[in-house]
Amino acid sequence: MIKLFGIPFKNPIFIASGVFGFGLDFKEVSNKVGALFTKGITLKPRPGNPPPRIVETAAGLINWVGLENPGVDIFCRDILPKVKKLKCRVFVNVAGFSINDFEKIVEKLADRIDGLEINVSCPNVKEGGVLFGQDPKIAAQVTGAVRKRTRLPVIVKLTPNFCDPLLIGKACIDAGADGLSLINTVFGQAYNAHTGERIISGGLSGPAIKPFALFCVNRVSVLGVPVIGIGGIETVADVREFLSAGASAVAIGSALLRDPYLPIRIIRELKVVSNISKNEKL
Amino acid sequence: MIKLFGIPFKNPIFIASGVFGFGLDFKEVSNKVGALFTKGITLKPRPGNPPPRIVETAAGLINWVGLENPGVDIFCRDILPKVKKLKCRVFVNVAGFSINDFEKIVEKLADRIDGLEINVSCPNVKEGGVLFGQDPKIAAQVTGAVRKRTRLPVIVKLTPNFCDPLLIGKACIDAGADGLSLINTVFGQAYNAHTGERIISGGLSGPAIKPFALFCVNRVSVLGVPVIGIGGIETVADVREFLSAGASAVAIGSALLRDPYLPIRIIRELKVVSNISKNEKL
Amino acid sequence: MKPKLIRAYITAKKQLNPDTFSLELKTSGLRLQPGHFFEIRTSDTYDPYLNRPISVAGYQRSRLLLIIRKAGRGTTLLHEKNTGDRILMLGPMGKGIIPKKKRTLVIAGGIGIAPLYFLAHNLTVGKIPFSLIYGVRNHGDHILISELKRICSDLILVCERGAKKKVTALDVLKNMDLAKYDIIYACGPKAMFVELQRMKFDQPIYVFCEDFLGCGCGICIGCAIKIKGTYKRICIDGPVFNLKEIDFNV
Amino acid sequence: MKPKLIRAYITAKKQLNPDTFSLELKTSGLRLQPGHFFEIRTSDTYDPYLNRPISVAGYQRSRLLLIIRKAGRGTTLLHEKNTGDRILMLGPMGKGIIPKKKRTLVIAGGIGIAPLYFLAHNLTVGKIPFSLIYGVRNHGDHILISELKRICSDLILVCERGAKKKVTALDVLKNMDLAKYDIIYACGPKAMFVELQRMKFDQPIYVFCEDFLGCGCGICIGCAIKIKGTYKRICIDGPVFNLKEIDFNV
Ligand SMILES: Cc1cc2nc3c(=O)[nH]c(=O)nc-3n(C[C@H](O)[C@H](O)[C@H](O)COP(=O)(O)OP(=O)(O)OC[C@H]3O[C@@H](n4cnc5c(N)ncnc54)[C@H](O)[C@@H]3O)c2cc1C
Ligand SMILES: Cc1cc2nc3c(=O)[nH]c(=O)nc-3n(C[C@H](O)[C@H](O)[C@H](O)COP(=O)(O)OP(=O)(O)OC[C@H]3O[C@@H](n4cnc5c(N)ncnc54)[C@H](O)[C@@H]3O)c2cc1C
Ligand SMILES: Cc1cc2nc3c(=O)[nH]c(=O)nc-3n(C[C@H](O)[C@H](O)[C@H](O)COP(=O)(O)O)c2cc1C
Ligand SMILES: Cc1cc2nc3c(=O)[nH]c(=O)nc-3n(C[C@H](O)[C@H](O)[C@H](O)COP(=O)(O)O)c2cc1C
Ligand code: FES
Ligand code: FES
Repeated sequence: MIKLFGIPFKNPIFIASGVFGFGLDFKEVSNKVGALFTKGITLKPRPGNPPPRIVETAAGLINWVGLENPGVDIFCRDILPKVKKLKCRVFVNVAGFSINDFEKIVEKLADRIDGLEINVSCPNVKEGGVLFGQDPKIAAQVTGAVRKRTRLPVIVKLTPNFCDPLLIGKACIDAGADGLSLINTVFGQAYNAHTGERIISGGLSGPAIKPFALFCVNRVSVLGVPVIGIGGIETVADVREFLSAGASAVAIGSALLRDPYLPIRIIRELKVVSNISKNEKL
Repeated sequence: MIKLFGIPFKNPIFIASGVFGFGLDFKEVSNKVGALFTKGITLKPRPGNPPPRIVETAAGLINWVGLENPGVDIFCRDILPKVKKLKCRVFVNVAGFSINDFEKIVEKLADRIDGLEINVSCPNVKEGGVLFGQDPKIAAQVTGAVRKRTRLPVIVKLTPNFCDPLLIGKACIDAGADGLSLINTVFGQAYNAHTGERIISGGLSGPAIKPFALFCVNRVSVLGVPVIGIGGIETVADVREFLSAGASAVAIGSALLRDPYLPIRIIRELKVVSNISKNEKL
Repeated sequence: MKPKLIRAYITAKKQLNPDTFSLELKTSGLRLQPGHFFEIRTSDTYDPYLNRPISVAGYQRSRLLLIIRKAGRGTTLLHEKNTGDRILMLGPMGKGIIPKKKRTLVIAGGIGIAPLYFLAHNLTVGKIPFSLIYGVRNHGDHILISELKRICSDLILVCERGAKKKVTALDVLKNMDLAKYDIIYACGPKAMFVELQRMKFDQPIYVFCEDFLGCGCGICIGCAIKIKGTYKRICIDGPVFNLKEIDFNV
Repeated sequence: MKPKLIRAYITAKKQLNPDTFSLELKTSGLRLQPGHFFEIRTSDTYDPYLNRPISVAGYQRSRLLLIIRKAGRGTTLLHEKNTGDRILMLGPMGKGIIPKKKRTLVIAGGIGIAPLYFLAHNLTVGKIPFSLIYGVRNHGDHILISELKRICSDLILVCERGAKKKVTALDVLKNMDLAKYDIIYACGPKAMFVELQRMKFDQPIYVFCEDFLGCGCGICIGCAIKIKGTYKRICIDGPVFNLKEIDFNV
């Protein structure tokens, strides 16, 4: 058990946004983790981007899903009742294209969930997205606007792309964020070596980015709020690296594409390991 | 044969800075490439950082060599005469900790080489280094100062860390840069999963960063100067991806640690491939 | 059936043509239909990173048959495995189909034969008469010919190159009396699907789609295909779709 | 000798103890001494990314002997290779040593035996008398005992745990008359080197350093070791160094 933002979590193993839908396909997994971060929710429904949406790279992948989601209204009506039955904390990943979007989504969600993850870091949409997260002023404005409209814990999800997470993170905390999560995906492209055409331009994730994620997590860990470490986590050793770097908890992302049951195994192993180290201390 | 900055190069396969020393250990390789970028040269000799300096990561490595080099004077006296005998273009990678450093190094090198690569992007030194490359004003100042003191081609090597290469690149071109090379290594850390100690904090390179490098190269390719693409190149297919993204030439880095003879094979395969495509066009 | 993490031993490996091989894996207790596939881990390392989707080509007495073409890095690593090696996989995934009792035409292009081999088997078991047109690129590429002959009374083997009669599966189709069939199943390269779509058949035609997947189990939304104007997921909503409803010009 | 890219077939593989095995590779035309090592590619993929340095443990009639301990991912992948498989490697790397005609003491800790097995062989061929202290952690860890007995008239096997007499190689050393020896060679974990350094021997002591390398051939400056106050490269200036000159407190 750990306590963050004044509320208890079963364990520090969370599921990152966008790689597990709404946690309903593998409920036995969702029920075991400390928290689930939902797929990004926008104000209006979004069809997402045309294929190809995923391209594999060395020890990772680039995705360009484009925030496909049913929009906040359908989410609240059809999905939220099911999500609420999950035996884990649920944080909704909120993705807006204007400050107004963020405000409206947050108001509609009200306090029916455990917390909010403010996504100012999605690289796969034309408007808003990562641009909001690259400018400390705008990131702070978004955070402030959300803060005014909710008493729930507010986590801001930071981008590592072309801006310093320390600066952005500090601005968001000053504007009322309770915690930070990072990293969102890293800008990445792939080309067809034969035709020269671009195959994809999107966000890079997976073990490839783990060292960069550790760097970023460590950098913002001085800010004094809980940090959720994300990026290339696949093993208990990876979890421990992130905790060493200063994270209070971690979220598993791409690894779920390789194995949706992975969190169960990590949680089990982590318990064994920490029992062992407790006994060793006796 | 390709022509960049008004001078001819045997081929567009270069060797990146810092992974091949001064090209003297494997002369048969240096003699085959279009250009060699030397290990970073500083004004004073530098002993480099204590070990561990290299840690492997998924599809890459983190290095923290810390610009170990004999300094510009010993370089000019003992090494340059040998380097000049290589049958490839030689660009010296210039690493300063102040604008004054850059000026002095460039003056001492004079025009005994084919060009300069201004390193404002080394993540592994405390002072200067990457900080110079994260601020468009300082990067432009450095470039301008160098520009005044040399008629050689000036390439600025950009960092992808916490700043937009497009902004920095533009500022450097306005200040007189003839070309850009990117990316230098990405911030990265690794921790000991058992003890929690940090093993290394340095620069990430290798195939892991290729998608990010392609993104950055593509981004600056609109600026209208030759771009040297760097990051995770291991195969002819990788070379073609970078050329597709907008690079005029590429430089091979970490791959040389796995196989110092790699450039020879790539150059040979590239010739075969381009002969085939020429014939196909007939 | 919900996908599970399965560790299965290779009980047999056969080379079927220069770049296609089959693996037989021991794994019990599954209920499998044509269309089902498994996501196979090709390496213990992170490179290749993602699993590779491979169709169920047969399942009998706890023996799962996979037919695999060496297409790139992952399938080449699979090809290096041997009898006795253990394979990690997730599945079954996708929606299986139960063939209708209708006069059936099956069209296979190249490795598209893999899921259709299972379909052909089930048609035979269900005593549903069917014709199979099976086209390949080069002479010698046809696989499992004697097995196919045994289960299919009307087998048409065609070859694009290197054979005496150079024809494609679609050439054959154009010269056939299609009124004989009530339903068509096809699997092959995308170009073949596009061509089939242009031919505007009267009867329903179902295609087994093979694209690059992320997770294979619906969680990443990475496998979009436009069906009647909205994106569906190949892995969960398919991989078998009504060809007439697919919009390839996305 | 300049390192070359070598593709060599495995001609034999032996399990020596639960986590140590040997590979014999066919590769001709090399001139090798103790201290030389090869950088072995453990996978065709990018994970693991770097080659792994492995010492020459023997070389006779175009047969290269490597003795490898499963230490992590790379060596585990090497362990999965079999006779007949081809291995890609770069080498020889490092500076080989030609043993001096002096009364010699050799100290091996654990897998440190690998390069010292070659040294012992060369001492025997050169008719140089020597003693070998060979310490391991657990009972049963000793490898190549009969071969060592054959070439070494004074072999002292010690074991830290699980044996009746629990001693380390260094315990043995402390109770020995070291005046009998003019020169010492050692290879083992870093902790052993640090301890040996504290013992301040009169005679020169050369150690085979094993650290994590980048390239193995001098180009990356990634393998720094402080020798008499300045950084040297383990791979090019070593891997054998005079222990008295090493500064471990970097
Ligand atoms: C539901 C489903 C079922 C399937 N069933 C089967 C089956 O039963 N049998 C079967 O053999 N296959 C089947 N497939 C296809 C199979 O999954 C793919 O062939 C396999 O994933 C390829 O993996 P690979 O690692 O071998 O190839 P990859 O290395 O991923 O390469 C695949 C292709 O892409 C090309 N490529 C990759 N990167 C680039 C680049 N940058 N530029 C240009 N070209 C590039 C390669 O040259 C190659 O042609 C199925 C697919 C799906 C979706
Ligand atoms: C010149 C030279 C000669 C050598 N000769 C031999 C020889 O003849 N035989 C031989 O067996 N070895 C030899 N070695 C050592 C050998 O190179 C290493 O054992 C090998 O490189 C290990 O590779 P690996 O991939 O198996 O292990 P790795 O996976 O690289 O792991 C190595 C160790 O580091 C630990 N580790 C890795 N990452 C972390 C982390 N994040 N946190 C905590 N711990 C971590 C692992 O648990 C493991 O104990 C030699 C080394 C040198 C430099
Ligand atoms: C397919 C896919 C979809 C994603 N969708 C979202 C999203 O909707 N909102 C979000 O904040 N992050 C999204 N992410 C980013 C992840 O939550 C995570 O920050 C990132 O992938 C790095 O972690 P990883 O390396 O473990 O995947 C997505 C990632 C992937 C791979
Ligand atoms: C060991 C090592 C040392 C390096 N030293 C330098 C250097 O001195 N100057 C510099 O500009 N870049 C240096 N680099 C960065 C490379 O030139 C290159 O930009 C980077 O490694 C990305 O390319 P890669 O992925 O092909 O390695 C170094 C990289 C490595 C791995
Ligand atoms: S491949 Fe992930 S949803 Fe279909
Ligand atoms: S390992 Fe690269 S210089 Fe020694």
